[in-house]
Amino acid sequence: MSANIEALFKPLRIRNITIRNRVMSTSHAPGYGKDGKPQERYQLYHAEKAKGGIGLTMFGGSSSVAHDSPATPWNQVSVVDDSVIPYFQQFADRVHGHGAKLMIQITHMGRRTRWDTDAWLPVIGPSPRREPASRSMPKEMEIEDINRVVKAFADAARRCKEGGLDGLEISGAHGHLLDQFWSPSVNHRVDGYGGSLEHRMRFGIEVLSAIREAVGEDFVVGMRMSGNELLTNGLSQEDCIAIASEYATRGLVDFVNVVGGQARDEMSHAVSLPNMAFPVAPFLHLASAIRREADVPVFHAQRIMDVATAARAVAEGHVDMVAMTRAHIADPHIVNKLAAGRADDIRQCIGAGYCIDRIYVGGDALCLQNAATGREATMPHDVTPTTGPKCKIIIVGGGVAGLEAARVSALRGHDVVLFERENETGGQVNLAAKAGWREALTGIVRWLDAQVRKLGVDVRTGTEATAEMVRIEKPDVVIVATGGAAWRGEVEGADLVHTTADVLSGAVNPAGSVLLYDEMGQHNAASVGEVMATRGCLVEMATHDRLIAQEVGTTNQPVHLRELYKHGVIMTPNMELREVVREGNRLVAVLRNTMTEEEEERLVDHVVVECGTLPREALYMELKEASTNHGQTDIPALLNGVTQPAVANLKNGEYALFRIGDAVAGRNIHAALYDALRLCKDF
Amino acid sequence: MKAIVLLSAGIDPVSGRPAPVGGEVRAIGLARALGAKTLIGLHAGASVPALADYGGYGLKEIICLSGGEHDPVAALAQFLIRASNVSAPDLVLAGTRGCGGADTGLLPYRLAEKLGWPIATGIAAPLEEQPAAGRLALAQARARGAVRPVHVTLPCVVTVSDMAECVPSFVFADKRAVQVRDERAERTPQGEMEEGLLRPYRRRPKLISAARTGGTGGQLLVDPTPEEAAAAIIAHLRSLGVLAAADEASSSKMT
Amino acid sequence: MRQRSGAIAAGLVWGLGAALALSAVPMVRRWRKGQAKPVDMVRGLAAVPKRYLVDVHHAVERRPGAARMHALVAGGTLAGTTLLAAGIVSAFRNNRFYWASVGVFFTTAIAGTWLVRKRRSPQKPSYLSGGKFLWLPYALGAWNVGGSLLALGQIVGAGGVLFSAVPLFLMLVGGAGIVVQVARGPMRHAFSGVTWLAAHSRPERFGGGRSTELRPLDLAAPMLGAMVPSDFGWNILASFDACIECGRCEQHCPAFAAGQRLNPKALVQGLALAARGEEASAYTGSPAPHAPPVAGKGSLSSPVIGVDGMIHPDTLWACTTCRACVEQCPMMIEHVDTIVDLRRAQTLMLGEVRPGAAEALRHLRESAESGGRPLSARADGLAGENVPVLEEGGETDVLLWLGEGAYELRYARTLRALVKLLNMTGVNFAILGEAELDCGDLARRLGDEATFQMLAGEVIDTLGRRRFKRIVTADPHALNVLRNEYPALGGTWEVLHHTALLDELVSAGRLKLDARTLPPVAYHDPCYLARYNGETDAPRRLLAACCSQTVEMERHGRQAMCCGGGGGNPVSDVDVVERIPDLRMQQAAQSGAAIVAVACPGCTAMLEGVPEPRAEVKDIAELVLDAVVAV
Amino acid sequence: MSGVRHRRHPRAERAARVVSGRTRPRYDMAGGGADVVAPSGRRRRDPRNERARLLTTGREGRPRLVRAGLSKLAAASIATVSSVSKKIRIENPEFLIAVIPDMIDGRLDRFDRQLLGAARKLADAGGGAVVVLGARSAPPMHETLGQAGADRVVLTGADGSDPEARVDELVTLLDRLPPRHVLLSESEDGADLARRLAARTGGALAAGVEVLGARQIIRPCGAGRQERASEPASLMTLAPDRIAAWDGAEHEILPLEIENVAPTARNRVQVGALRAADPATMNLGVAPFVVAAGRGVTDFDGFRATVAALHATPGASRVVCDNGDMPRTTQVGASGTVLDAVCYVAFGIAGAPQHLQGLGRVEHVVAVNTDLHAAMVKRAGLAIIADAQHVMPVLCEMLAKERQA
Repeated sequence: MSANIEALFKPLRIRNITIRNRVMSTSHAPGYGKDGKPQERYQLYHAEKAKGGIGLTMFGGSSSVAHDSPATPWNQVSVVDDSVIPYFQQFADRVHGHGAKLMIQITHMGRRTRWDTDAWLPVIGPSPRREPASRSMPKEMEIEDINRVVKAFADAARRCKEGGLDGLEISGAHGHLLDQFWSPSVNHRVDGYGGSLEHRMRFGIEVLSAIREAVGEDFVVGMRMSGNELLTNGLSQEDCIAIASEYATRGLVDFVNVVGGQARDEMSHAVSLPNMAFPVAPFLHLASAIRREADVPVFHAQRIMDVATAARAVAEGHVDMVAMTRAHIADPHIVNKLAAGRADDIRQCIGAGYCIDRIYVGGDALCLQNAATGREATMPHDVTPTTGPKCKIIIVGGGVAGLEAARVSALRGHDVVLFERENETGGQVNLAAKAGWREALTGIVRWLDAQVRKLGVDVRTGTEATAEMVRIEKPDVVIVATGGAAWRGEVEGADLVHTTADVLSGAVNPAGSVLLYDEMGQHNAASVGEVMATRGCLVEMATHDRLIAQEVGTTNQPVHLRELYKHGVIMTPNMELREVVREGNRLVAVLRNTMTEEEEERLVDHVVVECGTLPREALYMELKEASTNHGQTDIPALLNGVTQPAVANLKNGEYALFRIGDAVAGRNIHAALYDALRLCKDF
Repeated sequence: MKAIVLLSAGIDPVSGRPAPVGGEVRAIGLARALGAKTLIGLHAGASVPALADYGGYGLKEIICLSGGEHDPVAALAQFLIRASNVSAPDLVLAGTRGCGGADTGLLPYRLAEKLGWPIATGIAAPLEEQPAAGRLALAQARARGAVRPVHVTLPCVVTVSDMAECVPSFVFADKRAVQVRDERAERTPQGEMEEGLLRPYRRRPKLISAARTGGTGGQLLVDPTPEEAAAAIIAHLRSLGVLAAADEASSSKMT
Repeated sequence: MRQRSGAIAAGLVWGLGAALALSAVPMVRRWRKGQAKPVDMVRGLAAVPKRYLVDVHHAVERRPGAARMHALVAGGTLAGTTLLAAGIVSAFRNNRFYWASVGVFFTTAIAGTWLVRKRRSPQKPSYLSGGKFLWLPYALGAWNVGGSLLALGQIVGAGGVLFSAVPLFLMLVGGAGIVVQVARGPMRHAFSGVTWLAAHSRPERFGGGRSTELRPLDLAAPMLGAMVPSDFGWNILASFDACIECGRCEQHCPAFAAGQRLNPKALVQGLALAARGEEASAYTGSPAPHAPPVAGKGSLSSPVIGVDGMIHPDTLWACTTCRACVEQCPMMIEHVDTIVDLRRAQTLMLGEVRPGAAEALRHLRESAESGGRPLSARADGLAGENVPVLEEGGETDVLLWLGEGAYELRYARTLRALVKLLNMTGVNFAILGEAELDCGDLARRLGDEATFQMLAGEVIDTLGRRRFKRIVTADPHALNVLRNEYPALGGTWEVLHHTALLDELVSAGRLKLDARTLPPVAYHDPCYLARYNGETDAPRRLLAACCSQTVEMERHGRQAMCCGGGGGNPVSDVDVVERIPDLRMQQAAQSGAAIVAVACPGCTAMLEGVPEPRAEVKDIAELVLDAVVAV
Repeated sequence: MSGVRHRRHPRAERAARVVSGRTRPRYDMAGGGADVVAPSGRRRRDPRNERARLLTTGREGRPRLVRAGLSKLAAASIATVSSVSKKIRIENPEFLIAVIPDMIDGRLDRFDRQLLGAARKLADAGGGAVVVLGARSAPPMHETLGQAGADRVVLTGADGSDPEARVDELVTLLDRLPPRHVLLSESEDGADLARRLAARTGGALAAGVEVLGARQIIRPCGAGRQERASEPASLMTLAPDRIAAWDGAEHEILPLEIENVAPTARNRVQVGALRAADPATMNLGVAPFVVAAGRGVTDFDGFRATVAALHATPGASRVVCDNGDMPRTTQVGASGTVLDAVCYVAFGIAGAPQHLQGLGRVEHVVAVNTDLHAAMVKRAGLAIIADAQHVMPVLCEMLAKERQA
C-alpha cells in the first residue's frame, strides 16, 4: 500500500462544512432522474457511495435552472421551481445518514441542448454559433435574457440550500452557457459581455454574485471549469488559470472543479471522458496548474481509477479532492475497503465507458462490470449469506458469467465448484482484451477470479466438464455458463473466411490485404481492424450499418475511428458481404450496397468477419432432461427477486439447471454479469 | 581541535513548538566525528529554554550572545575574533539552514566571508584519510547517496548536510548538565530586514507534465542474435554514460 | 543414649538456627548497599504470615503440584524442626506424644521431599533451574529422615546406632546441606523472601489490591534509574534474592515465547548474581533466548547492562511491560519496575535506546506526538461524525480521550463506532481536538521519564482548564496513565474505559442490544486493562449481549497473553524470531474463535498485522454498534 | 495539434472512381494500377490505391489530394514548401536577466531549463534579455540554449573544483554586465553558489522561490509554515519543479561584448569528483539507472544477476510483483514507483499505459521485447525485438568477460 493513502483520509474544510476525506464523485447525469426529480433510484445510487465511505458525492450533472435549458434530454434534474425541494431534503437526509456530504451541479446549458423537447423553447447562447455535439443553433442572448438567466441561477441556488444540500457548483465546463461566454470560439459579442477576457468573464461573475446573495455566507458554491479547452481559438491554459484566479480572488467560488478539454464534438467528447485508451489521469496537470495559482480548493475527475493515483494526486497537492466518479460506479465502497485494508477487494474501474455511453443514447448509466450499480433497490453491492439451506452448486464455464455466478453463490455461503476448459478463467473477455487498447478489459476477469479464489470456490481450470463429471459431484444446482462460439454468418463461401476471434486468438495471422466485414457494429470488429492494420495488413472495413462501429458509444467510437483512420483502414459503410469465392491464391469478396443494391468486389488475401456468437449449448442440452426445471429460469421469480422455485423445492438427489450469459444468447459483459447476479443472489 | 557549533532557536515544522534544528544537531555529531576536543555552542541572541536540548545532544557549554539577534553575523564574528585572542577555534560548524526564521542558509556563508575563512558546505562525514595538519578532508553529501571529496584549509566554516547520518543520541542527563551562558554582544545596529509580506504558507503542487504513453521512435533491432542484442545494449548504455566503461567498472569494484 | 540423642537433636536445631542467622548477615550487609527506602519493617514483618499464606499461596496454587509439594515440605520441615527445637526443654523430650508429633511432621516432610525430588527427576523441566537444586532434596531428605528416625526411636524407646547415631548423622549432614542451600543456594529465599514480603515496594498488592502504576522519578537526582545493582532500593535487591527460580514468569512471558531475547527469570537471576558478585555461569535455568553473549560478570557497583556486564541490552527492549511475569510470580517480585528502572538509566543517563524508539522520543519531545504527526490530524478519522471540541473553559459530561491509535485508519473505525454509539445514546461528550497531546505512556515505558513528566505536566494543565465529569478512552494505555499515573503528578480524574461506559449504558437500558448470529468470538484482554486495572468483566458482559457465541482462549482475563504491542516493544526494533501477535492469534485459533474481540488500539494493530488466514479482529465497540436494536 | 491537414473534394473523388461502363466494375485492392473489371463483370475496386494515385504534396508539406487526377495538375498549383520557423531576436534589451545554470556534465537539465523559463518571465515582462553565464561548451550548445529561452551566452572558465575561484570570476562578470536579476537553481550546486555570491557581494538572497512573476515572488520560510511574498530580488534561487521551462519559440543567441575573466585559483577549498552510491540498495524513485523485468522474464535469478552486472537498480512490472517474483517495492508504474532515472531498461515489458506513466521523467528507454508493436518499443531509444530471456544471460556473460579482461 502506498504511503500516500493517508492523504486521502484527511478531512477538508470548506466554508461551513467539513468533508470527511478527499474522495468524491463529481456531478454526472446517470439518467436516473424522473420527472425532473432525483427520486428513489437516484438517491439510493448516491446513498450507496455515502455508505461506502465517500467524502462528498455530487449529483445532478447539468441540473437545469431555466426552462430553456430543459432537463428532459438526459433525464436530468430540474431546479426551476420549488417542487424539487422535498426531494432534495429526502436525498440529503439519506446521504448525511452515512456521513457524506451532498452537493449538486446547476447550470444553464445554453446552446448545448435540444430545442425539440418539452417546452420547445429556442436554445440560447452568447452568439449564434452552432455546436456540433448538440446540433443546435442558438438565439443570441439579449440583455434581458442574461438578466433572466442570472436570476434563474440565484433562484435555483436558493432551492438547493433550502433542500438541505451542502453546496453546489455551477458548470463552466463541457461547453455550457458559462463557458460559452468565456470561450472566444463561441462568444463573438461586441457588448460588455464579449471581447476581452475580462468582458467574457462578466456573465459568470454576475451569476456567482447573484447566487452568493441568494444563499448567504453559509453555503458552499463552486464552479466546474476546463483547465484548457484544447481547441484552436478556445480557452488556453493561461486563460483558464486567469479565470480561476480571478473568480477565486474575488471570493466568488469556494472551490473549482477542473476538467481537461471540452465536449463540443465527438472526438473532444471522447477526450474529455477518457476511456481505457488514454493514460491514467491525463489531465491532472491542468488541475494542478490551477491549484498552483488559485487560492481555493481544487477538485478534479478524469480517469483516476486506482487509489494509488488518487492518493498521489492528493498527497502531492495537485488537487484537494480527488474525484473517482466512474470508479465509484464500478465500486461504490472504495473508501471503506481502503480504510479497512482491503484495497485488493476494490473492483477497479477499467475505463470501458459503458456507463457514459449508455446515457448518451438516452439510456440509464449501468456499469459494464458491476450489475448492482443503479439497481440498489433490487441488487446488492454486498451479497449477504443465505439463511436457508446450503447447496452444492456446479458452474460450468469460467467466463465472466460463470465467475460472477461463482462469486455470488460463494458469498451466499454455498459450496461452489467451477469448471473451465481453458487453463485460465475469463472466456471471451480474454480474447477481447487482446485487441490494442482494450487490454484493460482483463481487469474485469482479474478481479472476479481473485474474489472467487479468495472465497474458496473450487476452481478447476483446464477441465472441460461433461455431463457425467457434473453428475458425479451430486449437485443441487447446475449453472451452465459455457458462453458462445464465434459465428461465420450466412455468407456464401463462409468456409473461406475467418472470424475476428480467430485473429485475436492467434489461430490465424492475416497478412497482406484484408476485407473485414462487421455485422455487429460493436467493439470487436473495429478493434480487430486496428490490430490487423498495426500488424501491417492493408485493411478495408465494411459494414451494412451507416457508420463503422455504430453500436459503440460516444466515448469509444471516436477512439476506434481515430485509430482506424490513423492506421489507414478504409472504412466502407452501407455494404453487405454477399459471397466469398477463391480466385487463384486470393479471395474475391462480393459486397452489395445496402441502399442501391449495386454489387462490387474486392480482391483480397483474407476475409475476416464479425457476426456475433452462437451459444455453446451441448452440455446444457445433455443435462436438461434430468433437471427438475428442464433448464428453465422462472421469470417472475427472477424479476421479483425471490428464490427460484426449482431451488426452493429441491429434493435430495435432484438438481436444478440454469443457463446464463452468452450460453443463452450472445449479448455483452454486463448482460452476462447481470444474469448471474440476479439469479444467484436469491439462492 | 576546538570547534564552535552555531545554534539557532528553531521550531518543529509540524507542531511549531520550539525544537532543535536537525542540521545543527548533526553539526554536533560531525564535530565529534572530527574529533573535536573542545565543543562549544554559540547562539546569536538571548538564551531560550529550547537551546538546552542541544546539551542533550552533547554540548557541554552554550554561549548566548544576547543582543546578537540584531545582526547575528556581526555578533558571531565579533565573538569569534575575540575568542581567537584567547584560544582560536579551528572550526565553526552550522546546519544547512535554520528552521523557523528566514531559513535562507546564508548565515554561515556571510560569517565565513566576514572572518575571511573558507567554507565547506553540505558535509556528511570526515573522509577516512586526513591530510596533514592545517587541512581537513570531508565528504560532501550529494543526491542519490553519492559523495564528493572536499579539502579545506583550517580555520574554516563547515555546514552539515541534512542527509548526514551523524546524529548523536539525546541524553537527558547531559541536557540538564549543560551550561548555558549569556554573554552580552557588542551593540550592533539592526541588520537588514527582509521585505515583503509574511503570511501562512500555502502548499502548491510541483510541476507535473501531461501524462503520456507514447514516445518518439529510436533505434530498432528486429530478431538479432542474443550476442548482437547484448552488444547493442552495452554500446547504447555506454553512449548514454550510464554504464561505466569496462576498465572503470573493474577499478570501481576495487574501491 | 536415647535421652541424649533427643537433646543433641534439639541442640542441632538450635545450631542450625544460629548458622542460618549467621548466613543472613552478608546478605543483609549487601542489601544495605542498595538505596534506602522508607519501609515500616515492624508492620511489614507482622503482616508477613498473612501475606505469605494468602497472597503468596494464591500465586503458588496456580500450579497445584507445586503448592502440594511446598505445603508438605515447607510445612513438615518447619513444623518438625520448630517442634524439635522445643526439645531443649527436657519435659518435652520425655513425652511420647511430643515425639509422635515430631515424627508425623518429619514424615510429612519426607513425602514433600520426595515431591521436591520428583520435580526435577528423571527429567528437569526447562523452566526450572538445576545446580544446587539438584541435591536440595537429599539435604532435606537427610534432615527429615533423620528427624523421623529419631522421633521413631524416641517413641518406640529404641536406641542404638540406628535410632541415635544414624539419625543424628543424617540431621547433621542434612542440616549442613540446608545451611549451604540457604547461605549460597536457592533456599536463601526462605529468608530473603520473608524480608521482601515484609519490605515489599508495593504493599498495596497484598490482600488482593492492585498497584501497577510506575512511580515518578526525581529528575534532579544524580542517578536516574538503575545503572548498577546498588542503584536499586535495598528491598528490591532482597527481592532478587527472593527469586526461587520457579520459572512461572518465563512460562508466561510473551517475549520469551517468541524467542525475543528476554527471560524474566534469567533477568532477575542476572541481577541477583551481579549483586552478589557471582558469575553468570552460576545460573542454571534457561537463558534469554537468542541473546548475544555477554561477559557475565558483575558486582554491586558495576554496570549490569551491556556486553561487558551481566545482561544484554536487547533483553531490556524486548519487554512489553505486560506484567504477566509479575502477575505469576509467587514471590511477588516486581519485574516491570526493575526493567523500567534499568531502562531509565539507559535512556536518561546514556541515551542508549533503539533507533526507532529514539525517533519516537524525539517526536514526543519536539511535537508532543510519537509519530511527529500534526496534533490537528488526530481527530481526522472522526471528521464525518460532527464531534464537538472542548475548548478551554468549556464544559461537558464525558471527555473522550482519543489516544495515539486515532491516527490509524483502522482504529479510527473503532472510534467512529464508539462515537456513533455515544451520539445514539445522547451522551454529552466532546474531544480535546488539537489540544490533546500524547499522554506520555510510550515515553515512560521506554524509560524517558523526563519526556513523560514534560508531557504529563502539559496534559494535566490542559485538562485542568476544562470542565468535565469524567474521561472516557478506548485506549487502555492512556487510561492507565490518566487514571493511575497522573495523580502522583497532581492530576486526578475519573477515567473510564469505553467498554465500561458502554456496559453502563447497556445495563442502564439506554442501549438495547440483540445478540447477532456470528461465528465464535473470543475476547483478548488488553494487559493494561485486565492486569493493570483488573477490568475483565464489562467487556465480557457486552460481548455476551451482542454475540451469539463466545469462547475463551486458554489464557484470558488477568492471565491473558500480551499482543506484543506494549512497553515500546514495537518501536524498539526488537530482533524477532517469532512475532508475539502471531502466537496470540494461534491461541485464538485453538480456541475455535473466528472473531477476536479487542479493546485496545495496540492490540488491534498488532493482531490485525498477523498474516491471513487468521480470525477477524473487531473492537467491542464495533460489535456493539452492529448489535444495537434500540436506544 | 499536428500541422497535417488533408484537403479533399468528395465530388471529384467520386468522379475519379468511375472507370468503366461494365455492370459490375472491379478494383484490385493491393494492385498498383487502375481500377479493373473482374471476370465476374463486377467492378473491382481498391480504394487505397484510388487515394494514392491522387496524392501530392500540399502547402507546408501537408498531403494534398487532387481529385481531378494528378495528370491534369498544373505545376503552379503545387504549393511551395515554406515556413522556416522564425527565431526570436532581442537586439537592444532594456535590461539583462542573468542565469547561472548548473549544467552538470555540460548538459542543460530540467532545472536549468526551468531557470531559463523563469528568466524569460522576468525578461519578457519588460523587453529584457536573458544572459546565460557558465556554458563551457562549444557553439552547438547555443541551439539548445536558444530553444530553452536564452538570448546571450557568456562563457566562463572556472569549474566547480575551486568554488572560490568560480565566485571571483562570476562576481567580476556580473559587475561588467550588470543584470537586473541573477537566477540560480536551489539545487545542491546552485544553492551553494548562490549563497557564496550573496556572501561575497553582501547582497540579499531570495532562496528557494516557489512562485515567480514579474512583480512578485513567493518563498517559504519559518520552517515551511510561512511564506514571504515580495518583489523579485536581485539574487534568487528557484525551488525545483516550480516554474515551467520556456516552451515558446526559439531565441536567437546574439553575441555579447564582454571582456572575459581569467579565473585565478585560491586553493583554500578543493572539491573532487563525484563518487556514486551502490545502486543495488538504492531507493527506486531516485535511482539513476533502472533495469526492470516484465512478463517476458521467467528466470529471476538470472535477471537479478543481469541487474547486478549492469550496476543498476532492479525494477519490475505489476504482473511480476503480483506473482511475487519481485518484491512490491520494485514495482514501476502509476500505482507503484514513478521513476526519476536517466535510463530505463525494460526486459519483456510490453508497456501498459499505467506502467509507462511510471517512467515519469526517464530520459532514455531501452526495450527488449518479442512484440514489435509493444508500446514500450515505441517509447524506446533502443528497441530490440528478441526474447529477453535469451538476451540477459549473454549480456551477463559479456559484462563478466569485460571485467576479467
